[in-house]
Amino acid sequence: MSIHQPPDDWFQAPHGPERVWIGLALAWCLILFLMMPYWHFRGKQNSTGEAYRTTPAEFAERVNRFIDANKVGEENGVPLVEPAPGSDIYLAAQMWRWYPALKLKKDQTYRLHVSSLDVQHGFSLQPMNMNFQILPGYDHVLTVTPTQSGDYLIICNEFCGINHHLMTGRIRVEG
Amino acid sequence: MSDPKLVDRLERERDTEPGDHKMPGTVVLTALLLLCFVVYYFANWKALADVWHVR
Amino acid sequence: MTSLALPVGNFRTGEARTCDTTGLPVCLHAQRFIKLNAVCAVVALLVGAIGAILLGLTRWPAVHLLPADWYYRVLTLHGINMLIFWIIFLEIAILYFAGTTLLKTRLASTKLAWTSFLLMAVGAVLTNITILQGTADVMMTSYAPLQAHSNFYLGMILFAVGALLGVGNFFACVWIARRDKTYQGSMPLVAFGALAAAIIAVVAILHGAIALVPTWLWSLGLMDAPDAGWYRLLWWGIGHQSQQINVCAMVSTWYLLATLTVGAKPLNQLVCRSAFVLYVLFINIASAHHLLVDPGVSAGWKIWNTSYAMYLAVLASMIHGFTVPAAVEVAQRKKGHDRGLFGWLVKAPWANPGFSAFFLSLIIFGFIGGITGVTLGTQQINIIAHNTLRIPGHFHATVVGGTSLAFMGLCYYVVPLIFRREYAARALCRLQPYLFGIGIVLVSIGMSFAGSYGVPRRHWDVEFSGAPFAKGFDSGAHVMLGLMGIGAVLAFVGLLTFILLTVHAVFLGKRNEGRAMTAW
Amino acid sequence: MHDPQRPVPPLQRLMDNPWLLLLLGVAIPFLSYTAWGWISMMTMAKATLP
Repeated sequence: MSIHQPPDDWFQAPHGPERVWIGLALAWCLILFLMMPYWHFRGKQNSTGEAYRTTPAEFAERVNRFIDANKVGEENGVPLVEPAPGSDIYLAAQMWRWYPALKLKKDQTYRLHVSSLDVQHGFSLQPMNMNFQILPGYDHVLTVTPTQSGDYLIICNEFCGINHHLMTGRIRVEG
Repeated sequence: MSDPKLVDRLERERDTEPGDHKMPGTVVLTALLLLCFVVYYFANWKALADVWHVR
Repeated sequence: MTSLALPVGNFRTGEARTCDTTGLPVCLHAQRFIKLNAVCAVVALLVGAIGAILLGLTRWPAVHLLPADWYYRVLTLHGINMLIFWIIFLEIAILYFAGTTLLKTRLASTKLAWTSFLLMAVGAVLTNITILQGTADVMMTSYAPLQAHSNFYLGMILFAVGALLGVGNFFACVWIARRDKTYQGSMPLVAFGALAAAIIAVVAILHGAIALVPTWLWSLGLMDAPDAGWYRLLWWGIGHQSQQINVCAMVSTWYLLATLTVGAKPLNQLVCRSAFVLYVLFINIASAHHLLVDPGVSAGWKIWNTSYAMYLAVLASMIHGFTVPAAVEVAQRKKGHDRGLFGWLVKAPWANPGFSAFFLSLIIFGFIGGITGVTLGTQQINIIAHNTLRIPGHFHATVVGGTSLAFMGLCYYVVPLIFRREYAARALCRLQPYLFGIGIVLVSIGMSFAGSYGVPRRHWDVEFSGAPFAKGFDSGAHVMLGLMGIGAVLAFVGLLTFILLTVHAVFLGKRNEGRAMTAW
Repeated sequence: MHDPQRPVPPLQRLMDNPWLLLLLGVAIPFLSYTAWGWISMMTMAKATLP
């Protein structure tokens, strides 16, 4: 009885359908367990959480130097930057903008450094729907390879103050 | 449960008499759950495989 | 009223009564605190419910009710009242019940219970006032370095300390029950589930203290801002753990309601108890799934912890997902409802709101909440889910469709048995779990699929009007958000019905002292 | 009420011991989640910003 003390000999192995179900559930949990290590080694989408300690001031300086070296224009008031394929590229999250706008080449790999200059932000690439957490003090490195060309929107999906919904940015991928 | 005697009776009864219970309905229900689980889970891996590569 | 003979147990004269319906002993001190905590829980539920409808109507793009500042304010209010205050007040009430009635012991300390209750109540009021004053628009998570007024953190700390004292009282009850041998060997299954919830609560509240005390000092200007990553790690140590308390309390409630409504008994105590032990040992490390796309924590840490150390806690939930309906099926078949595969289910007491709430909770939690939760908590899949509406889609199926609905079912017994008042408008009571259940299913499904389109959570305007770069979401996402809005209206009506019926029953319901409660 | 002839299995002993469960229930998540996560964050290298 669930609300009374159980009989003395309650310690009994399960049997019948209950036993079968436990076996099945255990097998399924093993499959679930193996999927993550499997994808870690064989899959193409893994955020390993590679990160380095930094400060907002240091990171802002690096972003500005990156913009100065690679700027090719401006889009909606935001500098547009075209870095060399394979290079380290920088993106700052700040109340309430993603800075700068990036122009990348399809099927080329970049080391994208993202950090916040103030509070926590969420990097959300749309309509691709890829999401990463961006923290101040953490240089979050994403080694990305855009596999489709087109114009992509970066939105912020971590609440960061009243104008959170205005915080958008651009990644343009050319084929 | 308005009958107080029911509780007394239940309390005196043993928990489980091995082997005398049938639960085919539950087996079907949980099998359905496992099926939905497998489908939804692997559909998500499929969706993930379509996005940009990232390490 | 109170039976002449003192109930079995270690009660002193005049300290306990025998329940007229179940024959179980009820400690009168514990009864008072069950009532006080349950009343506060329902008040928090009402505050959260008003928030819920305002939010639902704002995120339904066709309505878009609130302005941005009030949207975030109400979202903070809704999250904290629903996920923390409503749930934890009721859980402390459950611990008073399980720690005394089921263990046949008296309440360990009335003073401790008063201190606990007052701290929780003051903390809850202080936090809510601070939010409504507009100085704490930081969401429930209050991620540092986004800062709220210091009273917000102080209120949360007071509440957490109060809850910890309530949990301490439960452990003290277990202590004196063992000392006085009011139970021997193994405690009843529902009490064991409550014990599991209490252990998890200790883990949660300790993390809350480590996260919030430095944050409070920072908000007073006495310390530097806590590190953002460190804060997330510690905060989720309370943020998700508190939801694991829900899971344990909900599963215990399932077993309890299965017994009360159809006389179901656990098939195998070893299986049920093992599943609770798996929760105690492993479910708490699962909080790591909030940090799956975070910088700074290693892949090894993420995989080990989110696999719940080989998904042992998922296994536990899958076990409960079998044993609970199986117990119902066996009990029903014994009563002669033995036709075909599902005759037992068709003939179940669907007009008893205790049963319908319990069984709908089981189905919603398992089929929607459980499946989505495990999937979202997979390290790599989290990339396409983190901070999208898929996350609230998931937890509205677990915490709302699962836990809250089960707790509503519980209230249909707590009010007659503890407050000893009968619900009026019985037809409406019978309807209520369905109204709420269907509403919340629509909310969950709408949110989940809108999130699959990439729609973010905690976001006032998914059209991004006025932003430098803007492109709204597909029409499919809007259909899903509409579904969510309709579901929110239905669920709100169901919730308000529950609150009104319960408040009416508690204060004006017909007394049933001296006789068994009117059967549902 | 327990039959002294029947030895109590170790797993049942664990389940019947709330204090041991409390100890393990607090220690395991603290070591696996909190301490390990904390160490992981503290040992993070400094960014080499040229």
